Amino acid sequence: QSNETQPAGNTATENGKQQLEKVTVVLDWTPNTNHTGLYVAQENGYFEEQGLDVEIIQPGDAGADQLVASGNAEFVVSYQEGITLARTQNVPIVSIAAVIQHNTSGFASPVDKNINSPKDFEGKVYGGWGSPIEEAVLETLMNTENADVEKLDIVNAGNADFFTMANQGIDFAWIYYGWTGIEASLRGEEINMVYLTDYSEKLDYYTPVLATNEKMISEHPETVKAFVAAASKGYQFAIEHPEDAAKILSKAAPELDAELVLESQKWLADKYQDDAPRWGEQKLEVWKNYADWMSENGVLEGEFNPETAFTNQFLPKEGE
Amino acid sequence: MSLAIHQLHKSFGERPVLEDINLQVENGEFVAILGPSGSGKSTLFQLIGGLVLPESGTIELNGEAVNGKKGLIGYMPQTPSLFPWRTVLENVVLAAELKEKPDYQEARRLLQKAGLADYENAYPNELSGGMKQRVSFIRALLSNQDVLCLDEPFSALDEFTKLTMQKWLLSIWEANRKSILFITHSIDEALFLADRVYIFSKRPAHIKAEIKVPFSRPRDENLLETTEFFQLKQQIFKYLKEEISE
Amino acid sequence: MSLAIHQLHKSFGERPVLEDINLQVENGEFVAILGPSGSGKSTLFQLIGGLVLPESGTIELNGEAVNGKKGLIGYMPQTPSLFPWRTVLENVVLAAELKEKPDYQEARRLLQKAGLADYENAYPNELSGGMKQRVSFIRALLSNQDVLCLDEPFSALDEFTKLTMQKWLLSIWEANRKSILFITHSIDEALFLADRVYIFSKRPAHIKAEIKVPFSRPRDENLLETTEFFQLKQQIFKYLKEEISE
Amino acid sequence: MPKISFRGGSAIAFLLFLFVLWELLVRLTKTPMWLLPAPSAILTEAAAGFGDFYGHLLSTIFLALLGLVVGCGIGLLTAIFLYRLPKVNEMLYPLVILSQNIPTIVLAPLLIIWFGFGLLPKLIVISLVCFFPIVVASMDGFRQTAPELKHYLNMAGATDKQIFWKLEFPHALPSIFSGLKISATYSVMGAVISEWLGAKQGIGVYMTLAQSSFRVDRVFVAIFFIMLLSVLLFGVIRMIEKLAVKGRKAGNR
Amino acid sequence: MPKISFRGGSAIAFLLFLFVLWELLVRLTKTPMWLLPAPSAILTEAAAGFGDFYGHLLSTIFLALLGLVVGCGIGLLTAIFLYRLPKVNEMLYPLVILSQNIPTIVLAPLLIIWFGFGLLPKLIVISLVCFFPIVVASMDGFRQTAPELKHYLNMAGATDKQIFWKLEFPHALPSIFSGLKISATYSVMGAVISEWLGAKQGIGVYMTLAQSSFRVDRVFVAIFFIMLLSVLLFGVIRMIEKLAVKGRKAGNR
Ligand SMILES: Nc1ncnc2c1ncn2[C@@H]1O[C@H](COP(=O)(O)OP(=O)(O)OP(=O)(O)O)[C@@H](O)[C@H]1O
Ligand SMILES: Nc1ncnc2c1ncn2[C@@H]1O[C@H](COP(=O)(O)OP(=O)(O)OP(=O)(O)O)[C@@H](O)[C@H]1O
Ligand SMILES: [Mg+2]
Ligand SMILES: [Mg+2]
Repeated sequence: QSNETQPAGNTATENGKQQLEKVTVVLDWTPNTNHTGLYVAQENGYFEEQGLDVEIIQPGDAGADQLVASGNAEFVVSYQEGITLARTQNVPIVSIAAVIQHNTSGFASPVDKNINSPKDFEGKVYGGWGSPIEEAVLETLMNTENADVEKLDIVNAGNADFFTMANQGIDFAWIYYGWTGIEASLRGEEINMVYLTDYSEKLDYYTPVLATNEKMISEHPETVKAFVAAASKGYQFAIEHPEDAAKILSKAAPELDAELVLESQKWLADKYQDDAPRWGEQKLEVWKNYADWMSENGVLEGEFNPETAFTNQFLPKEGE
Repeated sequence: MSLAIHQLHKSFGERPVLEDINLQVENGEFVAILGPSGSGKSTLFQLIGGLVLPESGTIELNGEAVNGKKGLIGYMPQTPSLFPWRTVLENVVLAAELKEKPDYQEARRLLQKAGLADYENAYPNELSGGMKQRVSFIRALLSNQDVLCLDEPFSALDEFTKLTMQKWLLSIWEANRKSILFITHSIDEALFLADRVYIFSKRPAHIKAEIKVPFSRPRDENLLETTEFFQLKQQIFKYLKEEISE
Repeated sequence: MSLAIHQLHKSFGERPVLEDINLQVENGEFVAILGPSGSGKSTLFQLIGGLVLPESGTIELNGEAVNGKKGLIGYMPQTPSLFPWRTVLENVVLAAELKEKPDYQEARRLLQKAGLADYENAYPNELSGGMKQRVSFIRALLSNQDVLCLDEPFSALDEFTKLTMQKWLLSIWEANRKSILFITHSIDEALFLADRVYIFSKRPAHIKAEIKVPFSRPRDENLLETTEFFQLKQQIFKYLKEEISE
Repeated sequence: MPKISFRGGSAIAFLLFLFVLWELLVRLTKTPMWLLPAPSAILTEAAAGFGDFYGHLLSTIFLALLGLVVGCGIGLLTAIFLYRLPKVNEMLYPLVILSQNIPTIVLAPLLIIWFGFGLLPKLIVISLVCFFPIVVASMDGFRQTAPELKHYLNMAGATDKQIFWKLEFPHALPSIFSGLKISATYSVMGAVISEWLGAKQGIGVYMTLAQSSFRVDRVFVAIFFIMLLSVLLFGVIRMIEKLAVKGRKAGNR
Repeated sequence: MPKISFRGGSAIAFLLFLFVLWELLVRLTKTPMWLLPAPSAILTEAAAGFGDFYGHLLSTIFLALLGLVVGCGIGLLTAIFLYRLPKVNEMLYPLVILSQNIPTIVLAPLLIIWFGFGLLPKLIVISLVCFFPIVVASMDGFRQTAPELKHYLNMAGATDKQIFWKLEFPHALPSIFSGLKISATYSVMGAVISEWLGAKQGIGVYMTLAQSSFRVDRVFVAIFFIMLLSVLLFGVIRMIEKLAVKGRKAGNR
C-alpha cells in the first residue's frame, strides 16, 4: 500500500522528511550493475528531490512480480519475458522503463570449446535451468544456421553457475555478459560469446525493465512519474560517471566484489541507453516481436496485448 | 466412610478374574484380604479406584455407587511407583498435592517416624527396596482420604521394621479410624492388624471365606504367640492350601 | 564354585554402606542373608555382580579375585525387572540367551512348575506382582551359572505359593548343588532353606552374627513347628531387634 | 480397524471443510487467480494436466523414497555407531550438527563439481535432510533406557553389545520412530529441493516452471501432491510403528 | 566441569585437524579460490571483513533466537494442546505435517503480501521450521509416560490436568529437549532462509550477495558463522537440559 496519507496535525517534522512518500522497489536478484541507477538515485538524493522515500528490497526467492501486482510493493525490477507471461495470466503489471536497451545476454563457452556461432552448438552439451524457453531460443538460433537442435544435448543444471557447469563437462550456458562474462575476464578465463541479438531480432527483448502495477498507473501516476524521473537521473549519472556509480553501488552493497562491480559498470555504461533517444525508451515492436516469437514456439499460452504491457508515458521528456 | 461391593464381575479379555465378589468395609473398620498370587486382589483395588469398570456389580461408598469414579480413596500400589525426578519429600506429598496444599511439616514428621529422616532430599534411585516401600506407604497416609487401600505395603521390609510399621499403622488407625482395606500375603499380618479377613479363591476369584478376627484391641506382638492366634492361622493356611493344591 | 568376600568396604558418596564385610559361600552351600531394610544387602550383590567397585576388599570366586568382573553369577533382582516388549517365555530365557542358545523346552517346563503355563505368551503388563516375581525367579534359574544370588525372591508370594517355591528351590538345589546366596526378610525362610545365615547390622553394615543352621536335610514344612526352630528364630529376631531399636 | 478409518475420516472431513472455506473466501473476495487460486481451479488444473504431471510425480516419489531410506539408514547407523563409541561421538557429533548448516546454495555447486548432475548429488541432499532427525532422536532414545533393566542386564553379565541390542535398541524404538516421522515429513521437500541440482523431471522442476510462467494454479497442484506424499509417508511410518512397537503399549505396570 | 571442557576440547581438536587437512589439500591440489578457498583464506577474509559482517551477524542472531523461542514456544503449546485434546489432534495433526511442506517459494510471496516486509513474515518462516520437531518429539514423549506411574496417579484421583503436569510433562522433558536440539540446529538456517523475504541485513543477505559476485571466500565466512551459531545454540540447549533433567540421571533402579 502507498502510505501517502499522513495523519494531519502530526507533530513537527525534522527536515521535512515526513512529507516524503514511502515506496518500495523490489529487485529481481541480488544487487548488481543492472540496479546501479536506483542506488545512485538513492545515494545522490534524486528520489528525495522527487518527494520519495525509497526502500530497495531484495526478495530472494521468486514472486517479486506478484508482490508488485498485488500492491504490496510499488515498483519492481523485472524483465520482458516475465511480464509477458504474467500478463497472459492476468497479472496486472506494466513495464515503465527499459533499464538496458538491448539484450546483453548470450551463450558463453570457454574458448577451447570452439563455439563461435550457433552451428557449433551441434554435438555439444548445454546447461540450463529446464525452462521451455531455453530450448526454443536455442532452436531459433540454430535454425538460422541450419543446425539441428536435436543434435544438442540439453542438461538441466539447476541453480549451478557458469563456472560450476564448465567444470562438469558442460560446454556452454546462458549468461549476462555484463556480470558473469566480466567475472570470467577478471579471472583470466577466456570465453566466447554467442549473443542472441546477433542472430534474431525477435530475441532482442528488454531485460531488465522497471515495472509497476496498473493500479499505480491509474491512481498515482505522479508517484510513478517521480520514481521514473529519479531513476532516469540515476542511470544518466551511471552512464556519465561509471567509476563513481560503481563506488556508490559498492558502498550500498559492500558484500559485492568491488572490482567486479567496477568492471561491469564500465562495460555497461554505454549499454543502458545505447541507440535509444533517451534512457528507458521501449518500442512496441520489441514487445510484439518477442510475444509473437513465444507464441510461435509454444511457450505462451493465452492472449497477450503488447500495447498494454508497457508505457513510455512516465519517462522524462527531452530536456526535462 | 463405608465401602460395600456387590456381585462384582471382572475379566480381562477372555480371562475371568473376579467372579461374584461381595465384600464390605464398615466405617472405621480394618479389613484384610488374603489370597493366592494372581487371584485378582490388585484388580479389585483397581476397580475400587475407578481405574477399570466391572462387567457387572456395584461398588458403593457410603451407600452411593461409585463405579468408575476416581479420587475417592487413598492408595498404596504394590510396586512403590515413586517419581524419579522428585525427591523423597516431594514424592510423599504427591497424593496430598492433588487435593490441596501439602503439609510439609507433617510429611517430615512421618518420614522421621519411618526412619527416613536423612533421606528427605534423596532421589528414589538412592533408596533401597524397603525404603522405597516406606516412602510409598507414607504417601498413602498423607493422602488424607477416609478409605485407604493398601496393596502389600510391608512385603519388602525385614521382620522387625515390618512390626514397627504395623504397630505404627495400628496406632494411626486407632487415633483417627479411617476405613482400611489391606492386601497382604502374611497370615500373621492379617490377623495381627485386621478386624475381619476375606480369603480369595484362586483366579477367577470369589470369596472363599470371611473370618472375623476375635482378638481384642489394642493388640501387641505377644498376641502372635497365643494358641488362638496359632489355630486361626492354621485354619487360614488350610483354606489357602486347598485353593492352590487342587 | 565357592565365593569368598574379604574386608569389603563400600560407600555411596558420603554415605558408608558396607564396612568390613567378610563372608563365604562354599561350593554347593546355601547361605542366607538377613538384615534391616536399607542396610546394604542389595549393594553387596551389586559388588559381587561387578557392577560397582568396592573402596577396598576383595571378592573371590574359587579363590580368584573378581572385583568388577561381570557375568559370573546368576542374579535375581529385588524388583522383577522384566522387559515389557518380551513375552513371559522370551523374558525367562533372557539370561540364558546372553551366553548360549536358550533351551525353550526347559523354560516351558519351569514356567509350568511355577504355575505360569498359561502365561507363556503374555506380556509382563498382564501379570500380577507375584507372577512377575516368579518369572524373574525362573529367569535366574535358567541362567545356568554356578553361583546364584537371589534378592528377596519370594517376597510378593502368598504363604502357600511361597512354600511351594521354596520346596522347589530346595529340590533343584539338592539335585545340582549350586552355590546360593539368598537375601530374605523372612527368618522362617532363612532357617528353612539355608545352611548358614549371616545377619547384617544396620547401615553401615557389618556382619552382626553368623549362624549355622543345624537342621538336617532334606527338610520339610514340619520343621517350622519344632521348638529348636522356634528358639533359633527368637534368637535371630533378638539380633535384628537390637539392630533397629538402638 | 474401524477406529483407524474413522480417525482418518475426521481429519479428511476437517480438510474438506478448510477447502470449502478457502473456496468461499476466494470467491467472495474475488481474489485473482494469480494471487491465490480457488481449490476448484486447482482441482480442474490437476485433472486437466495430470497426464503431464504424472511423470514429474513419479520421479519425485522415487527420489523421496530412495532418499528417505538411504538417509534414515545412514542416520540410524550413525546413531548406533556414535552411541556405542562415546569417544568418537565426542569428536563427530558436532560435525553432525554442522552438516545441517551447509546452505544448499553452497552445497549444490560443490556436489555438482564432485558428482556431476546424476542421481548421487540429489540423493546426498535428501539424505542429509533426512538423516539428522533420526540421529538426534535415536541417540536420545538410546540414552534414556530404563535404568533398572540396564542394571539387571549388567548384573547378568551382558556385554555392551548385548545391552545395546537386547535393551537399548528395542527400548529406543519409539524414539527412533519419532525421528523417522520427522524425517519422512522432510523427505518430500528434500526431494523437491534436490531437484534444484538439475533434474529433468520432478515436482520441483514442474513447480519452478509453473512459478516462472505465473501459473499459480499449477504451483498449487504441485504443492498438493507434495503434501499428499508427505502425509502418506508419515502415515505409513506410523503404521509400521504400530506394528513394531506392538505388545508393550502399556509397558509394565 | 573439567570433563565438559575436555569433551569440547576433543571435538575442537578434531575440527582443527580437519581444517589443517583441508588447507593442505587445497594447497597441494592448487584448487582455485573460487572453487574452494583454503581455511587460511577464509580466516583472512573473516578478519578483514568483520567490520562489514558484524551487522549482518547480529541481525541473524537476533532473528534466529527470536524465531527459535517463538517457534519452540508455539510448538510446545501446540503439542500440549493437541495431546490434551485427542479429538482436535485427530483433525489438526495432519495440518501440522502439511505445514512443513509448503515450499518457501510459495510461502514467501504470500507472507509478504499478507504481512509486508517487516519482522513478522520472517518470524513466521523460522517458527515454522522450528516448531515441527518440537511438536513431534513432545507428543511422542507425552505418549511414552511410564504406565505404572500413570496408573498410580489415576488411582490417586489425579485429574487429567494433574496427570499431565505432574507426570506426562516432566517425564517427556528428555524428549522435548531432543526436539529442541533439532529445532535449535535448524533455527539458524531458518533465519538465513527467512532473509530471502526481503531483508536488508543478515547472513543470508551477505551470503547471496557474496555468491552472486563469486566471492566464495565470503560465502564460506558466512557458513562458518552459521555453523558456529548452530553449534553454540545446540550446546546451550544441552546445558539447559543437563540442568533441567538433573537428579533423575539414573531413574529408579
Ligand atoms: N492388564 C491385564 N491384562 C490381562 N490380564 C491381566 C491384567 N491385569 C491383571 N491381569 C490378570 O488378572 C489376574 C489377577 O491379577 P492381580 O494383579 O489382580 O493379582 P493379585 O491377586 O494382585 O496377585 P499378586 O498377589 O501376585 O499381586 C492375573 O491372572 C493377571 O494375569
Ligand atoms: N545409588 C545409590 N546412591 C546413593 N545411595 C545409595 C545408592 N544405592 C543404595 N544406596 C544406599 O545404600 C544403602 C543400602 O541400600 P541397599 O539397597 O543395599 O539396602 P538393602 O539392604 O538391600 O535394603 P532393602 O532390604 O530395603 O532392600 C541405603 O541406605 C541406600 O540409601
Ligand atoms: Mg497384586
Ligand atoms: Mg535390597
